[in-house]
Amino acid sequence: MRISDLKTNFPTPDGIVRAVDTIDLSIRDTETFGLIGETGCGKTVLGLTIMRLLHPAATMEGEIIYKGKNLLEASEAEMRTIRGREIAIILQNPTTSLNPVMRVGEQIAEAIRLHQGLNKKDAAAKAVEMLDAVRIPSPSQRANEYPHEFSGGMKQRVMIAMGLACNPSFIIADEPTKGLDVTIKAQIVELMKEMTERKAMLLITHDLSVARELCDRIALMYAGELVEYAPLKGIFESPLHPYTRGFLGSLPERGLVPIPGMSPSLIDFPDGCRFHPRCEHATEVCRREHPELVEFNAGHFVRCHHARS
Amino acid sequence: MKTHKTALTTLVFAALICAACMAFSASALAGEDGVATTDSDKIVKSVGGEPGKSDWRFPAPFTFYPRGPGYVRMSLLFDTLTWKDANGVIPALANGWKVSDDGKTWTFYLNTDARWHDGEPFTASDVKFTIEYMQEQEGAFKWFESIDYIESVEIVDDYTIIISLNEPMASFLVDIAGNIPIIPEHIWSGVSDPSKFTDDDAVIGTGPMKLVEYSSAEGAYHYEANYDYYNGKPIVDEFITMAVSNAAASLTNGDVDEATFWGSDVDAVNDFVGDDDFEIITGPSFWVLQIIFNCDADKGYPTNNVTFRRAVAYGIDREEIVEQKLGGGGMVANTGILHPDAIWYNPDCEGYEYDVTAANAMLDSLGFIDTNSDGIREYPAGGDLKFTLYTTSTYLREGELIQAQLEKIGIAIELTPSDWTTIDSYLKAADFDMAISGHGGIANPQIMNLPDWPASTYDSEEYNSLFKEQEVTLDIDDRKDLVNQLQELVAEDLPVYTLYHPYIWCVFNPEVLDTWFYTRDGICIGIPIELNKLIFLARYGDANENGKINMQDVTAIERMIMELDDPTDMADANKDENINMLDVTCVELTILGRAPIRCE
Amino acid sequence: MTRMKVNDVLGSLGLGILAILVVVAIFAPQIAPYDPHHTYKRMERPSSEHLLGTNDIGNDILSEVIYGTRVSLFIAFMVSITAITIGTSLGLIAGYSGGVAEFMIMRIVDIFLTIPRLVLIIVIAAFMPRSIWNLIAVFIIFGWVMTARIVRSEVLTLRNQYYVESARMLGGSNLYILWRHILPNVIPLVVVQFIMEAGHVIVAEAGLSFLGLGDPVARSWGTTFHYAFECPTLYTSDVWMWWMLPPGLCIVATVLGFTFVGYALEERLNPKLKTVVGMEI
Amino acid sequence: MNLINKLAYYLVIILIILSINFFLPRAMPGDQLAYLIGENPDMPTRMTDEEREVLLAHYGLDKPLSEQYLDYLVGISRGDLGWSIYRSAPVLEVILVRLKWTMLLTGTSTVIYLLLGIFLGAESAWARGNKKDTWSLISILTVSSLPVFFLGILLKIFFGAELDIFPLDGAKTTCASYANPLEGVLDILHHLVLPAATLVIAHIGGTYLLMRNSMLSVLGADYILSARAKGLSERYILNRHAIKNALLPIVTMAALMVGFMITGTIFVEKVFTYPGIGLLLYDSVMCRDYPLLQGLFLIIAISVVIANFIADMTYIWLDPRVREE
Repeated sequence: MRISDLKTNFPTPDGIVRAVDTIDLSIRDTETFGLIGETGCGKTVLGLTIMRLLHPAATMEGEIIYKGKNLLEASEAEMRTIRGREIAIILQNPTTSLNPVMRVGEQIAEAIRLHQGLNKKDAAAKAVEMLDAVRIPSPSQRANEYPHEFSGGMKQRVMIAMGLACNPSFIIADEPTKGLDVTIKAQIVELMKEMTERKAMLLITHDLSVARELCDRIALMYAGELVEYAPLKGIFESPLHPYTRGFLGSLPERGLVPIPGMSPSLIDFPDGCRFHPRCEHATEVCRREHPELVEFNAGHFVRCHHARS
Repeated sequence: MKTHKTALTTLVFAALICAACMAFSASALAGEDGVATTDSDKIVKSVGGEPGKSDWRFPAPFTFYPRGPGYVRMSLLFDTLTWKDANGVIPALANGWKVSDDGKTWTFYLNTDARWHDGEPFTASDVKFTIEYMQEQEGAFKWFESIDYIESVEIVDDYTIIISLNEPMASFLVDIAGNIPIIPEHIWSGVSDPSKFTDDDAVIGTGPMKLVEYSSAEGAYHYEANYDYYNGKPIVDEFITMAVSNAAASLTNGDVDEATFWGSDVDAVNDFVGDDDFEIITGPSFWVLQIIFNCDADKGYPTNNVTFRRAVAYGIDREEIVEQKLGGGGMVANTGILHPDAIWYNPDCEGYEYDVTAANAMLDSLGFIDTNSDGIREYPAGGDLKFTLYTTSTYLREGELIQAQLEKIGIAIELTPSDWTTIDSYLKAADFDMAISGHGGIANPQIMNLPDWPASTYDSEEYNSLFKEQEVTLDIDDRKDLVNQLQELVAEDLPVYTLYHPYIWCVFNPEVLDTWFYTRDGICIGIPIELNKLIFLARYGDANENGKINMQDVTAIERMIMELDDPTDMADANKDENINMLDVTCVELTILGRAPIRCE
Repeated sequence: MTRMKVNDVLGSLGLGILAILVVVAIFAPQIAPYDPHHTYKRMERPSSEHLLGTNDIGNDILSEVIYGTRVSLFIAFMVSITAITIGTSLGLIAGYSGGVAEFMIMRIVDIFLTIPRLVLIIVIAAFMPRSIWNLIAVFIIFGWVMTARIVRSEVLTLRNQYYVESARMLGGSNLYILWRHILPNVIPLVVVQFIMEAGHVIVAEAGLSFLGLGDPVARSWGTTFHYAFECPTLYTSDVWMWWMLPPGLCIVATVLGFTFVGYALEERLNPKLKTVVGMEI
Repeated sequence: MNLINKLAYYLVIILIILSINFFLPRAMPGDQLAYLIGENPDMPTRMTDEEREVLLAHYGLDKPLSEQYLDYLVGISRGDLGWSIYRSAPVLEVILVRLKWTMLLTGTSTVIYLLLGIFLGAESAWARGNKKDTWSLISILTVSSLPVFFLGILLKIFFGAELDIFPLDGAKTTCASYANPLEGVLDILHHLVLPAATLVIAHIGGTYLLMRNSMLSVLGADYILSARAKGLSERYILNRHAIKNALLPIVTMAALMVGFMITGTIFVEKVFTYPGIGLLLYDSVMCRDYPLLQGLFLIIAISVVIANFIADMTYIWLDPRVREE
């Protein structure tokens, strides 16, 4: 998958929200690509843009090439054959993302019926299989239960089963570990690792520890644009961007040092570098000029005027 | 777009299913079929009243609603000994009668052809049974309880009967003989609680109509003709009287063929004037609206003062009320209560023509002066001259007009709408100032028992003795004199002040039936309704069998005598089984309003 | 974007209608061409003299409708202000004190909400003498219920808010907390309820008067409508146009005014809160 | 609240309604006797104290209040709603004759207005923000502010009197005799159109707005996004995921709507002289037929309670979350 020059905008009464602003990246066939950023930086929007699941009022520019096809130009009908079958998304908040009045098994089976043309019975059996695969105990019984009967971790497993039901080759996982306690989180991470071994995955998270477990490459997103993007090692061992460094610094083992300030609104960006109001290294040029994303090392891109220093 | 189309299809489908369900349940409701009819049947539909006011209950003699319309609906099924037409009393189950000189013994000669609807013959024993049954079941027959006057009934032979009275009764021929529906002994002898007896058998009478269906919910009565009727030939096959919310609209679009209007309905009636599709006949309503004063000696001050009552009478512009409320659809009432079209009417009662000056002078003389110039007079002891005027919501408009008028002579009125039960209890307890109320029956002097109702606070010995005297006075002129005195006394004393008599109209489609008429002094004891069973009949003498006896019938009989036309059943006016000049004479006498009553 | 605009337009439209009605009600004697009780030639068609003709006893219909505004608005105002006060107080008590009081109040509320109120009002009206005050009393008896319920649930959420908690910890008396911290937050809801209730009462009063259960002496729009409905030529002539339509449209306009204002206020004050719009008639 | 609690709660409500019914006439100022037996055309216009005593005894009104109350409850439990002196018939019988018409009228219009309101509301929410949505919102707000009686009369004047395409009054042609059942059905449907249309138009607003709001919030829900992400079609999502969730608030309001509906029926039946229990209620008010009035109130209140109960059950059936508890 190759994304180039992608821009996603929303009109709102207060102005145009530029949620995704000129993003270029490519994800290889079996790699797991982590997209990391604070809440409200536009990372979920990127996921939804790929799936073309945004509000009709949203405008998208650029290209998302998947298997030789530009998804932004695909018709709605084409997209429906791609969603769930080719590209699946595991949405955040399993509690609200599962239909409360539909049996869990059916929520998995409906996609199977649709994409794999199985009949009701076989699809139901396949759904049970999926539940089993995500390690839900007594899956055939639980398939007939409703979401509220599942615990948070179990729901997340259901979400994973739902996403993987039709064996998609590309998976977008949006905050799969949000709101889970540490042990459950570890189990889910383990499960994800196992389930997506041979697939391409875009992992959207603000949790670096999860990213470290799962990802091959990581990109950091700030205020709608990518600020740094490199293989796992590059990010953790030699972070270039002050934002990345700040982000790493907020990890528990590094002392939980928060980044000062607030992320800007996606409507009204500061001139120059978007991070400069929060950056301790900011200089005059940062206030004036918007830095470009440049390749600093092989495969290690960064958007900072002072990356070298 | 596509989703919309599917949605639309779904909706249409749902609507279809829905319609099917409706149709199914509707078919369940449509199950109650009436009689099978053919196109040639003549069906007459008439407005029986407004919805909610047209259920006059099951039309059997002991269950009908004891008001005029209830009686009339029963009377289509049950005959009485005598009946009335446009000219007065005529024979019914009794062909003729005679009365002894003391007025206490009445002999009736009964019709030998009359049969009950179930085919059983009618005989004298049915009459005896009826009267004795009603005396036995005291209070079961609720219409004009005068049966107590009868001392005994004696069968002479199957078709002759003698009724003896306790004391002479001036109005016997109408109030009893023309009132009590004769019921079949073979059915009712086994009925112990007549007020609950509503089987099919309960409506078997001798009348010109048979009951097909009675619907309490719709206030509808469906009759079919009794082709075996003894006293004429039905000219309609079915008759339906039903409730409609707006008679003018239903008449106009042909839902009904006849409707009654009265009083302020004049606007609707005027719309039919000049409409060729409809004919209008006007009748006397025998109905009066009046103000009742509290005449109680203790609680009624100042309305117990006759001068004050006269002042109020002068202060009320009855002409204006007739004009504004009725739109001219009525007349200023006889202050003596009885209707000008009634034979008992006294034209010489004091009229109290609107006279503010006279009213003011009278009030001044009583010491009610407007001392603080607020437009309202004060009592000599102080306090506004202010009264409560009770009325039912039906007569609020009249109340509003009176309120405005009395204000001009310095009397303040607080208009208090209430229901009749409550007002009645106030009247009985003498706990009121004035009240507006209306009633019918004012062709019959018996209605003038004012101290009984509604003026229960009026206590005049002179009045009471006059009333009692007229009740037993047989000589019509003597009685009339007494009734005249009663009326003058009311006009003078004003326990009630009459306001107006509304007009009543019958608007009908003559294409369907054109025999509607108003009965002389009202049906039976004075019901001012056009639904006299005679409208459905071609009677003997009605040679062309069109329901009307007029000069055309004379010509018709003459042509039959000359054998120019074939004789008809009804051409035999005197029922002697010959068609000859006697029948012509008989018809001519009928037209002149002097139908021969066979007295032997 | 359009949504907000629509709300504003509806809101100001509603306010405009209500303002006109209030002005008409206050200045009825100046605006009405005639005394509504004075009689002229009856059943006149509209003319330059009588713009809406005259009624069955010759009153000028236009004047009657103008004076009717007074009656209808008076009833609506009296009922709403009292019912809302009662409802708010009971809602505050139930929500804030909890316990037996809350249980009792809320059960009564449940029962009142279960029984169709206009049916019960009709039944009660059948037993009572027809007067405007009785009518107001009956409406008040049923009018407080919804307010009490809404206020109570709002109080329940407010009660646990930080500032209320802290005020309580600082030793604020209950009355003080209710008055200073809770009431001001409840007021917007109460205003919406007031508006809604007034609309309901206008329609309910008109409905009762139409059935002949109102106070027939006080000529509200419903009463005028009632007499027009009784007119024998209602369906066979054009009288409905000038006799029935004006009071009917006045009722509709008033209700619309209240609905629009209520809807706009509701969207603005509390977009999450949705009540069923629509009247019980 | 579990089922037993619910049932107990409704029993209490019914008991309270019964009590209101019992105490109302006894608490009102005025003549108790008149209130309890209604206007009686047979009653002598003047009653002596003795006659009064006899009547009071006849109706058991001379007993202590508690005993009367007990008698009353026992009577009700036997299905004895009393005797209408005005109509000279048992109250229950009078009501049952009329009930079928009201059921046909309200049943038909409820089904139509619910379907139509749900459909339009869902459509409007689907097209949120569009001109179409705005206009249907405004027009439906406007239409629903028409009082039922006003709307009914306007329809009656236009379609009944002016155009003369629908009958003015009644539920069927009075005393008509039909050649075949189909004719009868058509006649009844013909009479049903205007009253049902009035009820539908007058009540559609509530359902529409509720459905629109509820649908709007459902459409924004995560599980809808989740369903889209599965590649499901819009129509499938609407039918299988959105509708059921969006219906939940409608079911909650259903009981309240039944109350509205009954009120509306009184007016519609009055305007169109539809011989159901609404018109009967009106008539019994006008005739001061208090026993019948009370019987009607009881029947209506109990049907509303039953409707509440059914709504609760439906909610439980629709929402598994509630079912568990």
